[in-house]
Amino acid sequence: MNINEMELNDELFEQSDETYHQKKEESRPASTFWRDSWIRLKKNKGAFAGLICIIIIVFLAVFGPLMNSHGFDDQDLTRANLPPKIPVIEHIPFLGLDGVDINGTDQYQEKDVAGYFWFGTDDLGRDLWTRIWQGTRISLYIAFLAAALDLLIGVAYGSISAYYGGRVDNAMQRIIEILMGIPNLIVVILFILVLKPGIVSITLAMVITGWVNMARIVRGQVLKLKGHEFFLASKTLGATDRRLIWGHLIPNSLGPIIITTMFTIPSAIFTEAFLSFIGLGLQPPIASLGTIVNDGFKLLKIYPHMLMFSSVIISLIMISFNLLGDGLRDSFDPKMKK
Amino acid sequence: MKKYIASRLGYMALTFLLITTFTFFLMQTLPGSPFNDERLTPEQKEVLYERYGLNEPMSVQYVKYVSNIIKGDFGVSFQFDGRPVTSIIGERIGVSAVLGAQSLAVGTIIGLLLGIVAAIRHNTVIDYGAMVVAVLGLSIPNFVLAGLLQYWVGVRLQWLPVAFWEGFEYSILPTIALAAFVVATIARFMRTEMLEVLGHEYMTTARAKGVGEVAVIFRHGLRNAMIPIITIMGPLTVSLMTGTLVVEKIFSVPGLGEQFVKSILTNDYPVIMGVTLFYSFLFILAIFIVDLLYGVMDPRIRLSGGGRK
Amino acid sequence: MEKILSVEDLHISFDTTDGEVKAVRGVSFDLYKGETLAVVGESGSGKSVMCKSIMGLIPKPAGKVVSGSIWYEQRDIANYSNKEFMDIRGSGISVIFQDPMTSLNPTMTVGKQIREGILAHQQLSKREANERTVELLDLVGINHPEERLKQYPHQLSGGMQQRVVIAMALSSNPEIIIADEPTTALDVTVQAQVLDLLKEIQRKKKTSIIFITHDLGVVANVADRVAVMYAGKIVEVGKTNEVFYNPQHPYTTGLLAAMPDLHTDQEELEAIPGAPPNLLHPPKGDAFALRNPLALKIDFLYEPPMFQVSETHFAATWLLHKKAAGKKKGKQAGQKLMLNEKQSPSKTVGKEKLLEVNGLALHFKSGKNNILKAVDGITFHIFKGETFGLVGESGCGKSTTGRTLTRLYEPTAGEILFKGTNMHGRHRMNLHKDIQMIFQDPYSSLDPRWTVGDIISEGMDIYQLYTSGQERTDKVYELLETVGLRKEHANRYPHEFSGGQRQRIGIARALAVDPEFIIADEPISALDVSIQAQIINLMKRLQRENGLTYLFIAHDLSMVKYISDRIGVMYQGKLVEVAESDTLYQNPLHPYTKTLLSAIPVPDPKMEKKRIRLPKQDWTVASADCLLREVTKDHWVLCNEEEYERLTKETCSHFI
Amino acid sequence: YGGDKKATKDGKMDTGGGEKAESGQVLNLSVEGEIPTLRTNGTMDGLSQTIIQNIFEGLFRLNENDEIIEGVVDSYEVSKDGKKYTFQLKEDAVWSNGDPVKADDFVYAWRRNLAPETISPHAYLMNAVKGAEEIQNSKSDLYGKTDQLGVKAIDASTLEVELVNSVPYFTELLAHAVFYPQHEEFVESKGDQYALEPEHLIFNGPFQLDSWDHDQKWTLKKNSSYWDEENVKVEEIRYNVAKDMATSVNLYETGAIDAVNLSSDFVDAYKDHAEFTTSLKSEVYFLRMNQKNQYLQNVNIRKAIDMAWDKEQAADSILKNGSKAAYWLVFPGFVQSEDGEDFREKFGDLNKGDLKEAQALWKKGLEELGTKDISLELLSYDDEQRKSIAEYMKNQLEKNLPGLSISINQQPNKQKLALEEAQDYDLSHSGWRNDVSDPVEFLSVFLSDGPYNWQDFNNEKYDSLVKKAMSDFSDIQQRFEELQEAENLLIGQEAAISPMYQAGSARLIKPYVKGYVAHANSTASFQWVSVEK
Ligand SMILES: Nc1ncnc2c1ncn2[C@@H]1O[C@H](COP(=O)(O)OP(=O)(O)OP(=O)(O)O)[C@@H](O)[C@H]1O
Ligand SMILES: Nc1ncnc2c1ncn2[C@@H]1O[C@H](COP(=O)(O)OP(=O)(O)OP(=O)(O)O)[C@@H](O)[C@H]1O
Ligand SMILES: [Mg+2]
Ligand SMILES: [Mg+2]
Repeated sequence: MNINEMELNDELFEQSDETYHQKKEESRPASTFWRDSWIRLKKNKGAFAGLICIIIIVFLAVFGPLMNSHGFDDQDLTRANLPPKIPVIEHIPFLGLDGVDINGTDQYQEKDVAGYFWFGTDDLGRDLWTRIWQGTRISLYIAFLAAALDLLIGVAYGSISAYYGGRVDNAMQRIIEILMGIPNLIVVILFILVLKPGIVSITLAMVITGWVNMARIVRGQVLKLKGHEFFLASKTLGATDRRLIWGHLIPNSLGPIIITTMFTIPSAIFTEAFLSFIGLGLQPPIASLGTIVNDGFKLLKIYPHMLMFSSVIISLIMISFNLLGDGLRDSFDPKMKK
Repeated sequence: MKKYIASRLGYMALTFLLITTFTFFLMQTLPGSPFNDERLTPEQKEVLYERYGLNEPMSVQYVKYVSNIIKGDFGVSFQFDGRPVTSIIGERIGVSAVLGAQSLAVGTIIGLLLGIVAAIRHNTVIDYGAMVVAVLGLSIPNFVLAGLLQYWVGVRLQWLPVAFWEGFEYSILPTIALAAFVVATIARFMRTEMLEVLGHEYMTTARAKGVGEVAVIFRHGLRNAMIPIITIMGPLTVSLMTGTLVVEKIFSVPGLGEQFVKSILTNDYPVIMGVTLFYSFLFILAIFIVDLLYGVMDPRIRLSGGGRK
Repeated sequence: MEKILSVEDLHISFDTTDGEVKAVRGVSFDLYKGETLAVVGESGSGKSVMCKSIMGLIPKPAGKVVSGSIWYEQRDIANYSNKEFMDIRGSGISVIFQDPMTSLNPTMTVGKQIREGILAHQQLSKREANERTVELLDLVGINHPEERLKQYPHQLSGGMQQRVVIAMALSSNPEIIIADEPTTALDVTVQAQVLDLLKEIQRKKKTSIIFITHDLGVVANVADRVAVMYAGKIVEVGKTNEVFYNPQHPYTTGLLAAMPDLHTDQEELEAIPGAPPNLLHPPKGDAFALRNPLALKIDFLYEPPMFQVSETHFAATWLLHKKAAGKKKGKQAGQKLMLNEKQSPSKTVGKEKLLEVNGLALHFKSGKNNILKAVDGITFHIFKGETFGLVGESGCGKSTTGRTLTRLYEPTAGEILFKGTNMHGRHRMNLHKDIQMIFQDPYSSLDPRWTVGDIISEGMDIYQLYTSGQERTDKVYELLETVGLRKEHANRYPHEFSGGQRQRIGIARALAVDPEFIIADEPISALDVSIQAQIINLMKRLQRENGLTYLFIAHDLSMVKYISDRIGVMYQGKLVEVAESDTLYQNPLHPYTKTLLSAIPVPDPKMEKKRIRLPKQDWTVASADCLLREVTKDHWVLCNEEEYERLTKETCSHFI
Repeated sequence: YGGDKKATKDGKMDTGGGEKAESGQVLNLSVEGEIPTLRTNGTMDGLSQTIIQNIFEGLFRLNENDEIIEGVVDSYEVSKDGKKYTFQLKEDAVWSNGDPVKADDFVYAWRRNLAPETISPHAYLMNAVKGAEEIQNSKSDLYGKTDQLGVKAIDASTLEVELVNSVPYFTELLAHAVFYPQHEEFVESKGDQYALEPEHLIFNGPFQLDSWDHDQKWTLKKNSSYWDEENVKVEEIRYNVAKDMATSVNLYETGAIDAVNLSSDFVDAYKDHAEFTTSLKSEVYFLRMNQKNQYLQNVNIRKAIDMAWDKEQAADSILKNGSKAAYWLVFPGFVQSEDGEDFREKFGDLNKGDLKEAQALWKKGLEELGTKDISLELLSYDDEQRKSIAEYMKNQLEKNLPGLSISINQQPNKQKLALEEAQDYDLSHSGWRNDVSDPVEFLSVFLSDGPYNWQDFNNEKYDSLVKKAMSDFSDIQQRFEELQEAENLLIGQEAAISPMYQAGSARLIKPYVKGYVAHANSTASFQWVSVEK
């Protein structure tokens, strides 16, 4: 008893006039699910860092090649395999961006090259900065393509299959089973060989196989959601199939959809890199990050710069997508903290 | 139950047949023939086509092929001098299986532990650390990882052999290179699942009985958290067991993955078909086993078809 | 009496991303040997947290005991580590959780789960442990325990599952059993059995039980003493009779008033306005003050101490302070604890049949040859403007009936006439406009990703009921106000609301398309006691104002009786009895109805003590000559010719 | 570890080469893949041929200077007209089961090479032998009648061969595996299984195949019954399959293998290394210009393309493995005339014009075609090294020849060959390797009716010159000159192809390995190797 009896004057025991009222809640501006999600995303530091990183990478992929005077296929064998050298930063010794190779000789002097190659040059004397960003374009294209396929075909297929159920579902599942039963590799390689190797074939091969996993995940999710009462509620309101799918089922499957996409993107980028590893990638002189990493890898011992920049960028892309994906999943969930 | 298995097996056979058909005709669209060679004259090729029945109409070849595989005859390889496809697969599958099993075991165990620890220490440094490992595992192309391992551990430090397949120590580096991806995948899934399972009341109930924390996590939590993970384990196992070209190539492991790509590149039709069918068979089987395992792991899932009452 | 557990000024908080949740805010009580202490209170009032802390089961590191002590066997166990708790858990104190399904590990046989508890404390061989398990299962009344041992939880019925959980709790002879809402998930009939079982065990073993529940009927049945919790505090504690017949705290009073008993006949229930406070920011002073129409000024300033009413009866409200004594009385007369609801026209029930259901059946295919007859040929009608109640045990087909009426399922057989026309002939869109549904679970019936405004206007969007965006918004605001919410809520998401508010949103959604007929599928069973009455009042008001017709599905029989004009009792897919609600309660004819009614717990300790429960048994309802026959006027019973004869005779004599 | 267990069972557990065998010298090598075949009538690549020539022996074999030396033959006579050869076999030449190598073994093997069901891809090499061509020709009366082949066993150790023409390089041909003997009884007894496993093989060369884990590793052991056994120093040659170049280099660095071939990627890292050597191979790469393409029908366009790129830089700065820029098909040092004049001396480098000349030709060609822009597809191999070459060419040609645009189509070898054969390409990076030292080897490829003339080159004069050289050996000097002229016609005048480079190979080899003989045809002989650690 920590209240002094003496202090309790009679007045305190007057009837209070306060009746029950709901707590004053400030009115919130009208908003949509998507706008709210964006607000939540902005507050998620990791995801936002990932997003910024992706934006920077996309920006560099678009404008990077224009930032210096070297074309992406400008060859000059007299300046092959130059280490990186960046103006101003070249004077900071420990960064190693001063044109000196691993044996300590200044290759720019040795080969009598004037000018700067920010990321160095490759075996044909092409500017790596330009090539790497050019390659990033391709890898990002692959990434976005994979994501788009997942989202367009995979989501549609999975949700239709689960939504209509019964025979439709059964038939659609058989098709998926067959597509999964055939090794992905054989489909991709066959496609690339039947059509010529190149970005179009890779794209088509991915169209055939890339979305299968997503379709399965979405199907499972939709089957689950179909039992939820809000879905039934919407149905009793007389909602159309389209409304039910796009209004309720898909938005509520966003979590698993995003997570699956986050697994698809790296695997698409790596599939492309893998194709270059077996010599079936893009048609030269076009390069992707994967091919550059692969090429640079062989020269690791003498020209580490070739591997370094490209692999750092490829990993950065992956990490950013992962961070962004996790953040997106959270931000699409209104229950997550504001 | 028996009825269920029987009907499943029926479906599996049908899927398998469809895959066979699909692959067979897809393969025929490959440009070139197995006997493209600078030194073979058209007449000689003709003789070879004749010998292997390649100049018959596609449908005849298909029917022959299917009836042969029913008899267990998968044909002979073109690139390896008429060696039977079964023996080519047989020689290599063992190696791929050992390597796959090792990396799967190592990867799963580490992945599970990592995921569990991350879940238990949710939102702590340990959790973040585990997830960084997982993201890195997914971010580094595996040929880079394999190459770096080979160079640093094999050449620089000389701790382990650089390549080949001669004994346990030779399998360590390729195992690590393959397991990285498994660790990353499993850890991520495990963390999510474990977090969910930890919130379940039966975990609290188990603790309330006075059972130790470790026993609670492993006896009650793990099994329940594993159920969703089993789904990804099926395909993962098949792809690991049937060989992974990059790691096999870099560490000179005589596995199936390398062989597969090579057979496609050399139009070695019987080997392409053989390996595809083998793979598909394993895959279909794996899915089937996963479904059965599901039932074992989670008694709530009654196999539909309902023989079991 | 011997004090066996003593909790002193316990404070427990959780660190969450939103801040510190003060779940328990200074709780003190004693537990005596062999007694049952009931803890009642609404969801979130801290009941579970308090009890979990006694066993050291608060999830760490988020939760922690901030201060206070828990004395057990002369030790303060409040801050014991997990390890130290291990010998107390199970052997000293054990726990039975709310939902048997979730508290059993689905992937382990029940035998193993029980054995695990035994082996954790006793040095027994596996065989001995097995024998002991069988013994325990036998004790809790499970037949063929040897076979059940090898089964998995899902292979048992809910009642059996709860018995298993109880067996688990008993496995190492605890002195104290904490039963955290052990019957909330069960059917009334099963609930009655479990309660009897607990009492039986207590009698045999002299165990002390802390019984957590929010059902005052159950409390009246089992408790020796009652503690009422509100917002993390115990606000009143005393002998069961004292609390029930002489409640001191206004919250207790409100709770008791909000429960309709079988004899209530008021137009409106006495609901406690508002919702419990948010424990993230517990209010200063008395947490109940805001909802208390009798609140004193001091309530908003200081927390009330415990005032002693009698030797065993304490309550924490300033109303008991001597200075407040006089004022309390004057104000209470005629005071209704209600939202400022306007008096509206009284309801009119026509004799026009709005809905006629003839031989409706719905069969689910489960597997190839298994047909589950969820609804198996039922016939009834509903008059315009009336409320038709549908009761029955879980799984008897109530929801399926409701869903078939909204055409979520296509009926296997039978016809449904709405306003005299067959529903199959009607255009689907029009039908949906006329018949709407309110769902059981306010959490899952609202799409978590839609704002409330969008949820409510979904139907309007579908039918293009407005011409401009402004009109749409206005209509949403109007509906929100109709159901007692505010305009500002339109831009929020469902998770930002309490259960009661969510159910209001669900109702607003149903109303948005101006339906004539609403099917309410257990609309209140997921809600807090104090909120239930609000929703029921709201539904009744809407009926009066808009002339709505309800099909009210529930298992809470007292609520059903209160709201319904006529009631149908369902059993295994069949309607076994249909009658006016009073008739049904006074003169149940079908044996199943009788059992059901005998199992309803009433919030009246004296009555509860006297009650005779009829044992649960199985009735065949599927035989061919069993038909629904009109025994007396408007009283239909499912029976065969012979029974019919008997019943008509009996009732006649009864009435004469 | 399938392989592991097997090795232990045989009591030959080894660790990939680090350890030495208990006695004697061991050479550790790695190769990129499985031995495709050990049948002497099979499709032979460098590896098969290397193994075959070390475990078998024909009448002749190549020495370290790629000259022929006697193998199984003891002595031989040639008839005056040069059309009949009589070989006396060594008496101590025996099969590994102790049976002597008999003249019949040759007859059996040679007939087998031509029989339709066992026909060898290299059967055309036997065309010099009487009847061989007809036996292969399905339209001929002799088709499949192998007993009509002009080869006879006079007695057990005397072999008589009749030729169609007096081919001067016939003995050189005999060093090729297709002319090796086969043990009839053994081969027949094994049937389909022959040469698939070590136990299904019988040897007569300096080594025998001791174990063979397919696609993984195999071991050659010194053959103690080989007639020249005492001069074979190395006891064992262990092969391991390492499919990745970087892996092989790493293996070499750790000493697990004793020699490694370097692709150009690795040359920079090792070019100053003491163990680094390069050598030239008898392989010439050239650009096929498909004359089905309307633009490439124009000779000026073709010439411009041939001249417009820097072949030297490609060889020196991209390939870096000792390859040599080529302006010809018959490489220097390949053949000499009877008076010792090199084939190249007369015409030297063909079409070695400068850029200006190329551009002038290009302009002229475009005018003739009445077009400004030409786009062509360059078909190329899928490996790194040749990918760089393709990229370089594209860049050079596009830069130097305004209006030209090139797209690269990289394909795996089989698919590339299929495209070439179907003439579904415009430009193609292609190559040819000789079997014997005769210019016809290279030049016959481009005969208008030749099976490999995949660029639709059609020139009567060329055809007549080359065809004459293939059958008429009466005047060797004249033949020599006519071939020189033909080559000049093909490249210098018609620019039917654009020669690119003569392939070289870069190799690291441990200093303790002596006497390692790498032949220009990408094979190696081990019988002179010694490992002196
Ligand atoms: N792990 C936790 N983390 C954060 N807050 C928690 C946690 N557990 C409980 N709480 C909070 O503590 C308060 C009391 O919860 P508790 O579970 O004790 O309620 P209860 O009275 O048992 O309700 P119910 O009838 O719903 O079971 C609630 O506000 C709840 O949100
Ligand atoms: N979609 C469905 N598929 C198969 N069986 C179903 C389906 N829906 C319900 N059932 C089964 O039909 C029977 C009746 O279910 P219903 O939901 O109508 O019961 P209920 O009376 O509403 O029970 P509760 O009180 O638990 O809500 C149950 O046995 C249930 O398992
Ligand atoms: Mg609780
Ligand atoms: Mg229901």
